[in-house]
Amino acid sequence: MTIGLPQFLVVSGALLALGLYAIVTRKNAVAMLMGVELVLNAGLLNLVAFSRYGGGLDGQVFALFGIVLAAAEAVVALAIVLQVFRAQRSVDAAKASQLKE
Amino acid sequence: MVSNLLAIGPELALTATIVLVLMADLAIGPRRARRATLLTLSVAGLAAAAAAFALLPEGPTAAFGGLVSGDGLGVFFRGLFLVAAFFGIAFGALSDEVPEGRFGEFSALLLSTTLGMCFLVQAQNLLMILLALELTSLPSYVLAGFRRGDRRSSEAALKYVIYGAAASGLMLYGFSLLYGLAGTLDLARIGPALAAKAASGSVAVRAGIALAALLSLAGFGYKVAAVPFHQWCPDVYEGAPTPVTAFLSVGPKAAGVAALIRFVVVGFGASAASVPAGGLPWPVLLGVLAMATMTLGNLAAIPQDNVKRLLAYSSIAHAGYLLMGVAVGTPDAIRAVAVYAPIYLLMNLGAFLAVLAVRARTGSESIADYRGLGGRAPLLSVCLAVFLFSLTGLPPLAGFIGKFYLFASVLNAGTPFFYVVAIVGVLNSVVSLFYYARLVKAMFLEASPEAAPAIPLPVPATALLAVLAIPTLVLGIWWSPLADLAARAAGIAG
Amino acid sequence: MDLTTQSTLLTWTVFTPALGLAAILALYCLRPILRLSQPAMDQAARGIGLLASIAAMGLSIALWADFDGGSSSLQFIHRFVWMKSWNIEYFVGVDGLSLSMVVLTAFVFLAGAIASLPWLGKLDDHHPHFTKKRVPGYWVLFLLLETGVLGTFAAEDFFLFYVFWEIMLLPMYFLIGIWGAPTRKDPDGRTRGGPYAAIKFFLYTLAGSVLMMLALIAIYYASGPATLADGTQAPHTFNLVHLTAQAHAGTFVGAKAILGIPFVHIVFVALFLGFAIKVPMFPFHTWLPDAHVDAPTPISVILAGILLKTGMYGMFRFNLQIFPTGLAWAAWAIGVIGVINIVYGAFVCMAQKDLKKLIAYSSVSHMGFCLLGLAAATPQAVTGSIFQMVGHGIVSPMLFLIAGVVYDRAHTREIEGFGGLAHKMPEYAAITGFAFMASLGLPGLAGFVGEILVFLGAFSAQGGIFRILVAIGALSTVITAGYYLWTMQRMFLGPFNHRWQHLWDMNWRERLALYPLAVATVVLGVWPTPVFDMVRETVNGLLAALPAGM
Amino acid sequence: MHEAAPVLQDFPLLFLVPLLPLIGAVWNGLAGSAIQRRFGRAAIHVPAVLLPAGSFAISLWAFLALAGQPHGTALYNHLWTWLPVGTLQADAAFLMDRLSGVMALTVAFVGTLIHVYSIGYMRDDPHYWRFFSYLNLFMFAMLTLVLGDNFLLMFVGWEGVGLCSYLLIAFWWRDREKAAAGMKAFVVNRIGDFGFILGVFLLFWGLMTTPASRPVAAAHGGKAAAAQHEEGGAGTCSATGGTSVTFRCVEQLLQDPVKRDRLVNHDIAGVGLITLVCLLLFVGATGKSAQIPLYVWLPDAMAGPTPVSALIHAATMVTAGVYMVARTHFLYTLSPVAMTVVATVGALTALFAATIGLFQYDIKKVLAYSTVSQLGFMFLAVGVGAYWVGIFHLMTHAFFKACLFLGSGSVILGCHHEQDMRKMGGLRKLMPITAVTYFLATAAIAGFPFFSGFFSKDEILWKAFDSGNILLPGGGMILWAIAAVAALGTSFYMFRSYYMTFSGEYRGAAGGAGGPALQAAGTDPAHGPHDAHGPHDAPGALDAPGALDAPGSNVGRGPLTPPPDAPGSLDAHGPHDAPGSLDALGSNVGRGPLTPPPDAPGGHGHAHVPHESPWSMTGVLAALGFLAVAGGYVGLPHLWHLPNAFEAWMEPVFAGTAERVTSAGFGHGVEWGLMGFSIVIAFGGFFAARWLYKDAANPVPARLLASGSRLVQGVHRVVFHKYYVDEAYDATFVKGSLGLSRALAFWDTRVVDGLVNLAGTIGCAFSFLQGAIDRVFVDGMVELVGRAVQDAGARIRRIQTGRIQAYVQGLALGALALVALAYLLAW
Repeated sequence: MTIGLPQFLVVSGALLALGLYAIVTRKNAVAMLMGVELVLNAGLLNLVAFSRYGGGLDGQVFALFGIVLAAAEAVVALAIVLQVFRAQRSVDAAKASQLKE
Repeated sequence: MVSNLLAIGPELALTATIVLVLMADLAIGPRRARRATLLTLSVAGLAAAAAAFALLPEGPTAAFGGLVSGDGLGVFFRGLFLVAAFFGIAFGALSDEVPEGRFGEFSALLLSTTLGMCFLVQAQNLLMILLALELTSLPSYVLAGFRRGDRRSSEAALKYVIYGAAASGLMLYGFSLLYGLAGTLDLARIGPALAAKAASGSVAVRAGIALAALLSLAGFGYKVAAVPFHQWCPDVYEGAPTPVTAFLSVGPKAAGVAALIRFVVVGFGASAASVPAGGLPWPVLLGVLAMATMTLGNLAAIPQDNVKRLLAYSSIAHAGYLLMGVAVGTPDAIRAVAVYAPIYLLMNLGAFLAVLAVRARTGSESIADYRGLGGRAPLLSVCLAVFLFSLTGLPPLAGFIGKFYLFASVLNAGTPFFYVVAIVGVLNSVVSLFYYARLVKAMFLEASPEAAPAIPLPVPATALLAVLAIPTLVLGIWWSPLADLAARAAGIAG
Repeated sequence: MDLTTQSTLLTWTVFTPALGLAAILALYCLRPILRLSQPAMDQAARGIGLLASIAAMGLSIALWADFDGGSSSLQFIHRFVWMKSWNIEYFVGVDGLSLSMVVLTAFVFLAGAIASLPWLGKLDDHHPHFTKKRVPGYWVLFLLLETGVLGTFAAEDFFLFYVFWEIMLLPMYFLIGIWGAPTRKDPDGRTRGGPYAAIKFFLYTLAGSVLMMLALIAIYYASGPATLADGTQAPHTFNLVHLTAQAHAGTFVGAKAILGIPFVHIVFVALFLGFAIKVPMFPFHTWLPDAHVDAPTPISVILAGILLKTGMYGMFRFNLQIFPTGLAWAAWAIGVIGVINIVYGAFVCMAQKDLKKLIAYSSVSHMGFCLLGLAAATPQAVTGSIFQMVGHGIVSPMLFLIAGVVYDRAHTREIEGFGGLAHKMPEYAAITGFAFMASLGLPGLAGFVGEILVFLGAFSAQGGIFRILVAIGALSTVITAGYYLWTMQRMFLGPFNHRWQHLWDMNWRERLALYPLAVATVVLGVWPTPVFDMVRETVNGLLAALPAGM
Repeated sequence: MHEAAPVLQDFPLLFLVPLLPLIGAVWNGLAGSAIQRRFGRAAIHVPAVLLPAGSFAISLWAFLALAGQPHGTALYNHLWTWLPVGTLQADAAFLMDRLSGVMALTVAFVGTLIHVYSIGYMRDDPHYWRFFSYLNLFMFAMLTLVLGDNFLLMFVGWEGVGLCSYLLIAFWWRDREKAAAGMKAFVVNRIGDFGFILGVFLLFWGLMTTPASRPVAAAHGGKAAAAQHEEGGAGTCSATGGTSVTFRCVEQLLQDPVKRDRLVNHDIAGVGLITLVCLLLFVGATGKSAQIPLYVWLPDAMAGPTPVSALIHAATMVTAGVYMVARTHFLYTLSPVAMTVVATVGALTALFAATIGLFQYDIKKVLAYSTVSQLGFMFLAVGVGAYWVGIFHLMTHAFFKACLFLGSGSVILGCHHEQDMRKMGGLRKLMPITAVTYFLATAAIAGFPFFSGFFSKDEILWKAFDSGNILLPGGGMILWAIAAVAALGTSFYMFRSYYMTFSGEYRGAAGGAGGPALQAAGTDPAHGPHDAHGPHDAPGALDAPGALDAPGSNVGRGPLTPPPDAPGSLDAHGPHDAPGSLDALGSNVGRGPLTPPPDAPGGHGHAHVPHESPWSMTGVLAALGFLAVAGGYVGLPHLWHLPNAFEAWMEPVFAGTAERVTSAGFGHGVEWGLMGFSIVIAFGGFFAARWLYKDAANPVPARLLASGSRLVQGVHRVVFHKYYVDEAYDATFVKGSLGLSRALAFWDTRVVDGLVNLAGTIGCAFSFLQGAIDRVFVDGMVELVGRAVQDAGARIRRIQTGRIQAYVQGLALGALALVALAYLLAW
């Protein structure tokens, strides 16, 4: 069967689900960031797919900007993870739970 | 071309200031008064940005091909953000949590957040919204973790970054679906397109629209800290340095609300008065969201004994009140939100300033250490009492006027559902008295523990306190200038 | 009717205490410069406070002097536009009802001020008497409270009324909280004391007043067009005079039924509940005993003497004046609850062990008469209700001052603990006997006139139910006599309880606070005509609008 | 014939009659103790006696002026409008017509005499000034009641005398019993007033709602009074049907036939309006004049000083009820039912009180029950419509009852405050004047021919017998029979008290402890310890014949008095200050008028032998004794074809309703027969008492009691304990109301304290989750609401686990929930 818009949507939906699953289950902060990346890419994939099948180049432009944004976010996130590591000698997000009720 | 540049004059000034501050930070050696010069530089930049307002082209002109709309709502909130930035930086200068050496970074980051907020408020295009949201969020992640050595600050930053990234990821996914369905990124044209699709489309399409709209709501919800998306707020507010918390509770929250207004009203043309486009019952949805946010914020604040956490929940509650106005969506309601936002800014910043001063002297944030403050720091405690009672919404203080506008617009919305919202809102202000009065009780009605030190206020802090307290009192009695300003905010480019 | 500004005397009366307050604050801020010592500052604060109260009293007497009893329209009007965006005006005016309350307020606040002066007699100083604790703060809040109350009675613009109504809350919270009794555990382990009572009072009243805010907004949007002070035309209005005219003409433009219930009924109930909490009406009265037990004496005096009347005044001004049809619809219900107030309060008094709680519940019982009078809505009943407000406003301060006298000496108000006090404190026993007689409605004293008129008026009200209500209500005269005399018996008569050997009789400060009230009680009881002349036209005006059925 | 409205003759000085004693009361009240300390007793009692005397003089002058006027005139004095509200018009105005003239004269005269008597009686009491202040205050209140022009002013006097009786009964407030008696009197009076005021409301409502058919001609007497805003001057009844509450205006309105019929047959719950009004007013009368069922306070009122008992509880206050019924005769005659009720209650009370009087040993108790009984006679008189006879008996009774009480007072003073007749005897020799006057008064009350009591009481019996208004089967005759038996009882117990006190040897303290065999069968073991009675032993201690009277029982306790907390012996009155100490008067500087004093010091240090009282007391006794005899000649029976001045004097007042009072039409023969019969009754009682009690050693009474069967024993005990009415009231009303109030107070603090509290609605949702219903009753809703809100907060806090994964989970779930909500809402 030919690859059409629905297939792309399914893949991006899967990506989204995987990304969220990764964030929710992985204890390691870096792994969670990877999950975030997956979620972002799902969105971008969608955009490109709609642009391709829906006509208009806006989607493509949006995707480009999206990629840059994802990168910027990754940088900042990793810097913070570094800082957390330096503060508590581990990147385990579960251990970073001093702030609670 | 020139008119486009002029349209974003203030933003340009801000950008220039950021660059200058960074370069000055490098240029100034360790010995000279780093903090003072950088402070004056930043304030000068803000002043320049404020001056740039005068150059704005008349009337609501969309610049950069519809990316940015210079309408009344945008102008009003941009002015508000400049004020918020000024106080944020001033608090940073005062607080000991921002070391002398890194004050440059602090103000640069803060100004860039302000830049992001200014764009967020005007963004008329999905892409622009996402960009502005990210520009607002990223520097604030770093600001949240500003105290490098402290575990709690870095933990706050970590939570903030992961939660923020996830939320904006969802929003991006929502936007992509919206783009898919509507075929355009421009908010103004999305509404009609969706309406057409919803009218003709099958149930699946309508479900798609709902999914798209609600997922994009996640982004705004996270920024405003509305109920399902609020869980990051208490931890980050407690962990972050107090000046940052103060700024976060005022600046980005207001930007989120303004952006939500534009997204819902312009994007979906939804307001209590008109039939919602795209079949989404926005007023009821946002109404439920508002009620949930208010109730959770007020109830959770009661058992708190850490003042910053208490103010965190209180700011969630106030986000609920603002959402009530957004839910109604009529020009009256938007004007009410525009009136409430600055008053909320004054009260909240005032409260945080007091917390800052007490923390600077006693190093603690627990209510127990506020016992007998009335005796030890009379001026500070009286001002804090004024802010707290204004937050509750008691006349003759400004808080009452804000709430009065909001409830008036909600009651005037006409549909019976909003009477329920009004009653829940009113009951919430009564419950809010529970915890605000607990703090006041600690300060005035209980004796101070023996070893409690007196808390003298440094002169600049007293000045700032006065700058915040006096309008809270005056606006309670004579608020017509604010009302006129806010009236312009209601003029949204349709 | 033209509502142009006639004179600013009323504004001066309302804001004289505010001037005093500003003077104290200024003095407090200039303290370091003027190098004032703490006692000197306290003395100055007391002086200014007393002076402001006396000035307010003088001005209210001046108001009364040239008040024309013949006309039922507003007098001493002072009106200008305050907030153009919401068509809010600063509009103050006085008719018979408001004037009687303004004069009563000034008089009781003067008595309260005198009772707040430091103790002249022998006092053990190891725990400071409330008159010596944070004195400038006390007087600032005291005067703020007075301005709030005077403003509430004088305001003729709904928004202004609401602002003054809420201004009363803040000072009361601090006055009860800071200068009230320290926090303690009562026998059931529940926390009681000044702070508890203060927050309970604040919560109850705030809950009521937020309901009123919703009603305020609903009425504003329902009101029709009206002209502002500066002549401009406004789509809606807060002006009470215009609102009344529009309500009576039935031209509430936006008045739409909500969920099927007619607009008038909903707004009537919302306003009524807001005021009922303050009266206090039966189910919402439980804050009063706690507030009274833990408040300092002068604050109890003001709370019982004046603040309860703001609730009733609100009912007359809003429920009766603007929504007579609402009153006609709810009259029998208010009447029934009024009688419950009377009889329930009287019975609960019988079982009280604490003297102040007994007087508090007796206030609940006496305010029930006002409710019954309002519900009956005949000339005698309404005049009787207003007179009962004035009469009770004189007698209950006396009772609380009396409770204060014994508490300051013996530090307990346990009725059973005393016995044969008349032996050591004969003059005190005499004035207490007099106050008890006035309160139980002995003819010839102020308490009797209000009661008799309310009963007479209610007896001839429309509807058979009122006659039954009066019969039940009149029963309370017996129960009231019962618990007052039984208290007199247990505290003052019988063999002397030697535990109180150290007590001493009344001193000049207490006499100065109590005797003017006693004289007023006798004068009002024997010669009540001045009050009747003052309110006669207003009552006729209020009742003229009642639908024929009432 | 229709009596035109009374012509109002202005008499400017009339207001002085009540005002003078008021001045005395205020003067002595405020400055009394200082004056007494500096200028001695004379400075107190001189003004205190002169002022009532002055008011007596003025009322006499007014009385004579009234006599000079034509029949229908009344003296009127308008002071100021008291309650001008809407249609209601109540003025502070005094009116003296012939009825209130007689009353005012009696009150003022007897009052002044008793003031003189009190000088001697209260000589040793440190609170001399306070006593006279209260006595003057009482005179003011009684004169206001009598001269009051309208119902409301009369009510002021009505409650004023109730207040004064409270103050004077509890004059020696140091003793808990006496204070309790005072409270009992006031509260029971208050119950009566409750009925009275309801009657006034009903009348006022009746008049207001039934419009007058034709404008009533307002009679304008010569009027100099300032014309009030009400047209036609202050005194007139406004013609516009405006309801003035004055007696004469109501009488005038009732003369309009249309209005009268509408009022009579205007039924409320099946009872005619007028009947209901009369019955309610009568409830007030029973409260004030101590008739069944509200008489319980009068015997306990004997706790007050004897002059008080004489003035208030014999001569004046208790007759207020009779005066009220006479004053509102135009109402009562309209309702035969009401008249029957009044007459029947009067007769029954007469008999009931007489039976109790038979067995009392305390001399004042005997006189108290005799008063209740005589009042019963007066109500019988007014009940059958013979109003002037009721007032006549009221006047004669005032004379001889005052004489009896004052005689008993002098006896008590002589025997060092001994009130138990068993400890007296033989006083005829030791106190001759008291004895003679006491005998004269006893003869008068018993109804000896040619004494005042005979004329008035016999006339009552005749009028009762001959009355046609009574709806009972057999009409007046039944009432006559009851009254006759009561009269017999009266004569018996009065002479019993005379002989036990005055004949035989002195059995007082000097006569040795334990008293002679005359005592009732069971010697009273519990009696011994009480004997150490100080001057004012509790009344309970005296009438304790058998072991019944467990120490500390609440015999003689009023309905509202809680049982004394000292369970031990009848509280031995705490330490008396030694008589000598007369604690320095200085300690009570600046005493207020109502201050009860430290206890009056003990008896005076005379030798134990009783002696005659000083002239100030015996002089008064002589005067009253003379009046007890001569008083009756004012109202000689028609039978003797002699002019009856009293009836002629009162006739115009009651003319308006005269024709409705019918007689059964018995001839003169029957009247002679009845008169003879009542003489027989009088002498019968006299000889029986003389036989039983003249010789103290006569064993017959003791043997009668001992030998009698258990039935007689039982009857004796029941009657002796006043049919246990006090205890019954105590158990039902007092315990009932106290129990109810405690239950309501508990309910108030526990449940209502937040049940309806507005904030409660917020917390409710959460509270029910934790099954908190049971906690509602532990500490009330407010605490529950407070905690519910806090619990809710705590719950919500717990979702802040601190772990970021949980947060993002919340984020995702939240978003999905919103989508679901949107989907749900949209479609």
